Amino acid sequence: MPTLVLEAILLLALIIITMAVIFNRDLLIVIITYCAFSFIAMFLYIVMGAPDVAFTEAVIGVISTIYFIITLKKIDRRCK
Amino acid sequence: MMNIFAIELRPLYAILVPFIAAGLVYVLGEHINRNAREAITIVAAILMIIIVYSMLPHVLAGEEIKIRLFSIVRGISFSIGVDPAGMLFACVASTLWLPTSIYSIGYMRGNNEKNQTGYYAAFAVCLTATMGICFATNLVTFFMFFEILTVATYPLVTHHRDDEGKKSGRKYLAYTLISGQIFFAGMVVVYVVSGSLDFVPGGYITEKMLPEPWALLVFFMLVGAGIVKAGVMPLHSWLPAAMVAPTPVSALLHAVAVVKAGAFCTLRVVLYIFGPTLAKSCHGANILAGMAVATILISSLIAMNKDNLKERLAFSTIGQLSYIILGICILTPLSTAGALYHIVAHAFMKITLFMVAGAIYVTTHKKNISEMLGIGKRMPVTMGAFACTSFALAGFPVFAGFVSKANIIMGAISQGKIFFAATLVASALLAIVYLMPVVSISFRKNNIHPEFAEKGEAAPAMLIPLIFTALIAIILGIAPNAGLHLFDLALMAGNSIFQPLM
Amino acid sequence: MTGIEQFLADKGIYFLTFFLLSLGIYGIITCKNYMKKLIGMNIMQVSAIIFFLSLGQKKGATIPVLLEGLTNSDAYNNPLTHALMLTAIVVSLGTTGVGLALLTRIKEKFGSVEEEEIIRRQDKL
Amino acid sequence: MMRKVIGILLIVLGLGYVFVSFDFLPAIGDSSAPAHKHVSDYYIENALKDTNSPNLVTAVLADYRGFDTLLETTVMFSAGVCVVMILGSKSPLRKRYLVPKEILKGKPYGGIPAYKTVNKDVMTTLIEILILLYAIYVLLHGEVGPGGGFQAGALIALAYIVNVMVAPDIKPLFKFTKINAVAAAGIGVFIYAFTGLLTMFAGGAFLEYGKLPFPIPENDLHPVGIMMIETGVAIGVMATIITILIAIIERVRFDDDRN
Amino acid sequence: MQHFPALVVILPLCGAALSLALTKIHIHLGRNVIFLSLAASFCMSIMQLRNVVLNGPMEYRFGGYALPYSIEFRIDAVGGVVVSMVALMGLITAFYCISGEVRTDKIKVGGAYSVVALFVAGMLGTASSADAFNMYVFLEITALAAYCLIALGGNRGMIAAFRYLLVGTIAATFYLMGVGILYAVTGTLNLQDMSVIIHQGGKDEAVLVALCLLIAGLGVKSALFPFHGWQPSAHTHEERGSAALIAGVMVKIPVFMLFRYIYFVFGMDYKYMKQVLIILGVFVGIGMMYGSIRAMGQTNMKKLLAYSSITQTSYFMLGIVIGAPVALAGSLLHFIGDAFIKGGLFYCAGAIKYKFGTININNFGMIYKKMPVTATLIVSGALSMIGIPPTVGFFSKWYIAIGAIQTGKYIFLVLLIISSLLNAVYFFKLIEKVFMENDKEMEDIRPVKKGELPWSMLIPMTICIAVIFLLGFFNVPLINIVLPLFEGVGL
Repeated sequence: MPTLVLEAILLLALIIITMAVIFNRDLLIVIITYCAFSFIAMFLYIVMGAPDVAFTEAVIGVISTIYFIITLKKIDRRCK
Repeated sequence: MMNIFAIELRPLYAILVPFIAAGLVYVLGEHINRNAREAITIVAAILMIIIVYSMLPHVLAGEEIKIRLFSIVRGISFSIGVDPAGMLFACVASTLWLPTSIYSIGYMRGNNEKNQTGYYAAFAVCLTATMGICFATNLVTFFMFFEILTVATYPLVTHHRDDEGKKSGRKYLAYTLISGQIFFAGMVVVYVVSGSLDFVPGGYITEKMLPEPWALLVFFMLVGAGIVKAGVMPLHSWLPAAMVAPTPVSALLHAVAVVKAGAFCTLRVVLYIFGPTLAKSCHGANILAGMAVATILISSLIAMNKDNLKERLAFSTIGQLSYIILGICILTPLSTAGALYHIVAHAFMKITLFMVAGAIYVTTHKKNISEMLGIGKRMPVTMGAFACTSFALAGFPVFAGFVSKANIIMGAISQGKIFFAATLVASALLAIVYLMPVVSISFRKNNIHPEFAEKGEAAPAMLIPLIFTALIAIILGIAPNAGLHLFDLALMAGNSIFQPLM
Repeated sequence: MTGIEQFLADKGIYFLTFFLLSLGIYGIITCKNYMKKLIGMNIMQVSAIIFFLSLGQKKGATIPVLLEGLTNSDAYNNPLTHALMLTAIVVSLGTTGVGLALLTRIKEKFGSVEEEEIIRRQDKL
Repeated sequence: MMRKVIGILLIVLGLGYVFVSFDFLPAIGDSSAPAHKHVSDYYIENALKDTNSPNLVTAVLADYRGFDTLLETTVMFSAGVCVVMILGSKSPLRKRYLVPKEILKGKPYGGIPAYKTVNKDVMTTLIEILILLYAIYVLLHGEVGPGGGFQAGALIALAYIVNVMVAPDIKPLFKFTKINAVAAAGIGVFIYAFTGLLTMFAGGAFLEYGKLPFPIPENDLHPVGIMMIETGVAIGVMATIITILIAIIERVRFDDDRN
Repeated sequence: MQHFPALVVILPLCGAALSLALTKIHIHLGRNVIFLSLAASFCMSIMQLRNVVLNGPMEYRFGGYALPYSIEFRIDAVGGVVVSMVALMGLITAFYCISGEVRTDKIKVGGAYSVVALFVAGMLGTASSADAFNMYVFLEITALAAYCLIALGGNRGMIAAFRYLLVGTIAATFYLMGVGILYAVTGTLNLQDMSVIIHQGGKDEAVLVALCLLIAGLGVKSALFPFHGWQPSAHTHEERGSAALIAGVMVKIPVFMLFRYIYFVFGMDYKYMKQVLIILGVFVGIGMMYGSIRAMGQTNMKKLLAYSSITQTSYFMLGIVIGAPVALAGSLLHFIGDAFIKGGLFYCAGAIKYKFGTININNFGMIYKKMPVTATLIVSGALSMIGIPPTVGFFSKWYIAIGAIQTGKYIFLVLLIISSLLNAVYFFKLIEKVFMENDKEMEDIRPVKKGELPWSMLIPMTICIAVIFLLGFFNVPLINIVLPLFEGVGL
C-alpha cells in the first residue's frame, strides 16, 4: 500500500468527518467526531513521517476535546 | 547670523507678533481682566505697524529682501520675503488692524457679546495668516497661511453660536475648503511640471511645460481659490451668508483679511506664476475678465434692492472686488497698478461703511435702511463720514476711489478694450444708485423718526476709528503718495511684472 | 498503481488539502452555532499543518532522527517543516482556548450561542 | 440542507479548476524539490556537529530556530493570560441572562455520573504516576527520540486533568490556584528568555548556546542549553493548559446547577 | 550596541512574563516593571534608529548561525522609524491604561498590563523581523492580545472579539499558506534570501498564488476595503485604555508587512505585479470613499473614528499602489502621523467616556470649556485628517500627490482630494458639536481635583498634539532618512 495512496485515503476520511461536523445537529456528537478527526490527523502525520508532530497533535487533540466538553456543560446540546 | 533687527528678519517678526498676541490672549484671556486682554491686542497692533512701516523705505529703494528659513517640504523651503505688492497689502492690513481692534472693543462692550477671548484670539490669528500671505514668496508657504486663514475665520463667522451662524459657517467652509483642496492639486501639478514654486514677477511657466488644454485647467484650479475668496459671481454666495457675524468681523472679512487675500491670491497666481503671456495665450485671462465684468454689473443690481444695510454693503464689496480682478486680467502695467491701489482704497472705504453700519446697530439697534429716516440728525458725524466714503466709493474725482479706477480705465483703453472701460464707468453710476438713497434718507428734513430727534452720537471708541479711516480715504484720494507712498509701491509692482515683456 | 500515485503526488494531495481548508472556512461561515465555528476553525488550521508536512516529504525517507549509517540528506524527511508545524499546533490550541473563554462569557451574558439570538439580544443591551 | 450541498459542490468545482489550470507546486515525493535543497539539507548534514542532538526536529526547534519556540511559548502564555483576564470577574447573577425556568423543565436531571465498573479513585492515582513518569522520560529524552518540551508539558497537564475530571473529590497531587498557575506560566517563559539573555551577556547572540557561561566543555554546552529551554517550555505549557482548564471550570461548576 | 534589535522586542516580552508573578508580591510591582521595560525598549529603539541612520541597516541573527540558517532581524531606515513609533505609542498607551485600572483584584491589574506589553512586543517583532514564519508567530501574539483587549471592552466587545478571532485566524491561515507555497518554491524562509531566489525567475505562477494569499491574509488583518467587516464593531467596543493602540497601530502593521513583501521580496519587475497593483488600486479607491461616507452618519464617536480609519489604511496603501519613491515616503509619513492622530482621537473618546460616561456626539456640550486639552487634540487631529498645512496630514498628502502625478496616475490625485473633503465634512461636524453646541449639563462621573483629567491621561494627549505639529514642521529630516531606501524601488 504505497504511502501516497494511504495519505489520500486518510485525507478523504478527514473530509468526510468534516462534513459530519458541519451537518450534525447535536453538539456532543460533533465534539466526539472532532476527537476522531484529531486522532485520524495524528495517523496521517505518522504516515507522512513526522513523529514529533503526531505526538503533539495527539496530546493537544485530547486537551482541546476536553476543553470543548467542559464548555459544552454550559451550552445546551441542541443547535441548528 | 545677522543682527536681531536685520531687515530680512522683520517680515518674520511681523508674522510672529500677532501669533504671540493670539497665544497670550487665548491662554491668559480668562484669568486677567478685560482691559488687560484688550491692551495686549492694541500693543501688538502698534508693534506690527512699527515693524511694517520700518520696512517701507527699504522696499521703496528697491532692495531684494528674502530669507529661506528651513525646508518645509523636500525641495522647497519656508521662505519669507517682501516685494512691492506684498508690502502694499501688508501696509493696508497692519494699519487697519489698530482701528478695527479699537472699534471691536467698543462694539463688543456695547453689545456685551459672550466668549470675547475666543474672538480676539481668532482675530489675531487671522492677522497672522494675512501677514503670512503678504510675505510668502513661494506657493507652499502661501498655501499654508491661506489655509490657516480659512480655519481661523471659521470661529469668527460662527461667533453667535446659534443655528444660523452654524449654517453660514458650514457654507463658508464648504466653499473655501473645496477650493483650497483644488488649489492644492493645482499647486502639486505646477510643482511637478515646473520644478519650483517661487514667485517670479512676470511668471515662469512656459507653453511647453503645460500644453494647451491643461494650462487652462490648471489656471482655473489655482485661480479658483482666489475667486472663491474674492467672491466672484458664481462662487460668491458664502459672503452675504457670512453677514450673520458681528460687524467688526464682517468689517475684517470684507475689508481687510479674507476678501483681499482672495484678490491677492489671484494676483500672485496670474502675474507671478502663470505670467501675462501664458495667461493671455491660454485665454484664461479673458474668461476671468468676463466673469469679473458680469459680477460687477449683477452685484450692483442686487445691491439696489437689498433693504438690510450690511447685505447691501456685502454685495457692493463683491462688485468692488471684481474691479481688482478685472484690473489684473487686463494685463497692462497701469491696470495692475490701478488694481493694487484699489485694494488700498477699497479697504479704507469699505471698512468705514461697515463701521458706520455697526455704530448705527449698536446705538439705535436699526438694521434696515427703511427704518433710518433722518438718522443724520441724531448721529451727524457718523452719517457725514458715511456720505463722504460713499462718494469716494462711487469714484468721485477728489476721493481715493477715483485714482484706482482711472488707472484701470487708462490700462483698458491702452489695450483697446473699450468694453471694460465702459463697464467701469457704468458701475460708478450704479454705485451712486445704491448708495445715495441711504445718504438722502438719513439727511432728510421732514417727518424724521421721533427717536432721532435729539442728538445721541455713537460711543467714542467707535467714532474715532470711523473718522480716522474716512479721513485716510479722502487724503489718499487727494495725494495718492501721501505718507506711505502706496501709489509708488503699486506702480513699482506693476512695472516689475511687465518689465521683462517690454 | 504508479499512474494514480503520480497524479496524487502532483495534484491529488494538494487538492485534498486545499479542499479541507475551504471546507473549514465553509464550516465557519455557514454554521450558525459559535461552538461549531470554533471546531471549523481548528479543522482549517489542521489542514494548513497537513499542507506543510506534505511539502516536507521525501520518497523512501525515514523519520528525521539521525541514524549511525545514514548521512546523506535525501534519507531523512525535512525537519524544518516539522519544527514549524509544532508552533502551528500550539497556536491553534491557544486560539481555541481563548475562543472557548469568549464563548463562556457570551453564553453567560446573552443566554445562547446561536448567532441570530445573539444579534437579536445584542441590540437590547 | 440542499443549499449546503450545492455550496460544497461549488467549492469542489472552483478548486478543481484552479488545480487543473495551475501546476505550481512541486511533486510531493521527489527529494530534488527546492524545499529540501537550500536550508534543510544543511540542517540534516551538520545538526549533529552543531548541536549534537540526533533528533533533527529538536535541533531545528530548539537551536537553529530557537527564537520561534520562545515566541510559541509566549503565544501559549498570552492565550493563558487572555483566558484569565476574560474569565476573571464573575459577573453578578442579576446581570446574567437567565434561561426562563419553563424551558429547563423539559430536561431530566441525570444525577452525578457513576462509573460502577472500576474504582476510579484507586485507578486515578495509578494512572497519574504513570503519566508523570512518561512525561519526565519524554522531557529528558527530547534530543534523542521524538518528544520535547511541549509534549512533556502537555502530558503533565493531562495528569492534572485526569485528576480533576475523573475524581474531583480526592485530594489532587498538586493544587494550583488561578494566579499561581498564570504566574508559573510566566516563569516558564522567563526561564526560556533568561537562557537567551544569559548567552547574550556572555558575549554571543541571543540563544547562542555555544556561549553559555557554564564551566563545562564547549561541545556539550548545546545539550545543556536545549535542556534549559525544554524545561522552560514544559513549565510554560503545563501551567498555561492548567490555567485555561481552571478558568473555564470555575465558570462552569462541573456538577453545576441546571444553568 | 549590536544587541539592540533583539533587546527592543525581548524586554517587553520578559516584562509581560514576569508581571503576574511580581503582582503576587505587590500589586503595583508588575505594572512598574512593565513601564520600565517599555521605556527601556523605547530608548533602545531611538538609539537603534540613530545607529541605522548613521551606518546603514542593522542585522541580528538569533543563535549566531550563518544567515539563511537562523532567524534574522533586519532593521533598515523604514523599519527603525516604524519600530520607534510603535514603542512610543506602546509606552504612552501603558500610561493611559493607569486610569482604567481595577485596583481590587490582583490578577486584573497584573494581567491587563501584561496583555498590553505582549501586544506591543508582538507589534515590535512583526515590524523588525525579516523571517517569514517568524512574522507569522509575532502576528499570532499580536492577534491573541488584541482579542483579549477587545473582549475586555464590555459585553458587546465579547461578540466583536469572537468575530475578530474567527476572521483573524482565517487571515493567519491564509498568510501561513502563502508562506508555505513560497517555502515550497524557494526553499528558504529568510526574506532577503527569498527575493534573491525569486529574482532568478522561473516560478511566476506559484509566486502569484502566494502573493494573492498574502494579500488576502494581510488585507483581512489590516481591514483593507473589501475585508473590513470586523473592524467597525471591534474598534467601537474595545477596551477604553488600549483603543488607541489597536486602532492606531495594530491595523497598520500588516500593511507595512505587505509593503515589505511587495517591494523588497517580489520587487516591482515581477511579471504579474502590474495587474496586482491595479486590483489593489481599485480596492484602495473604493475604500477611501466608503470609509468616509459611512463615517458621516455616525453619532457614536468611536464608530466614526473606526470608519475613518478604513480611509486612513487605504491612504497608506495608496502610496504602495502608486509606486513612486516619493509616494512611498509620503505614505510612510502618513503611517507615522496617523498612528498619533488616530491614537490621539481615541484617547479623547476614552477621556470623554471616562469623565462623562458618554461617547454620543450629540451631547458633547461645552466640552471645550470643561476639557480644553481634549478639545485641542480633537481640533488638531481633525485639521491633520483634512490636511491643513501646519499639521502632518498635509505633508503626507503632498508627497503622495507628487508621486501620483509623477507616475501619471491622476485618478489617485482626484481620489485624494475627494476623500480629504469627505473627511472635512464629518470632522467639522465633530468640531461643531464640540465647540458650538450649548451645554448639555452632563454630570462629572469621576471629578478630578486639579485640571480636567488625571495626569496619566493628559501626558499621552499632550504628546500626541506635540507630535502632530512637530512631525508637520520637521518632516523633511524624516523623509531624507527614508527616501534613499526607496530609490532603487520605484516604477
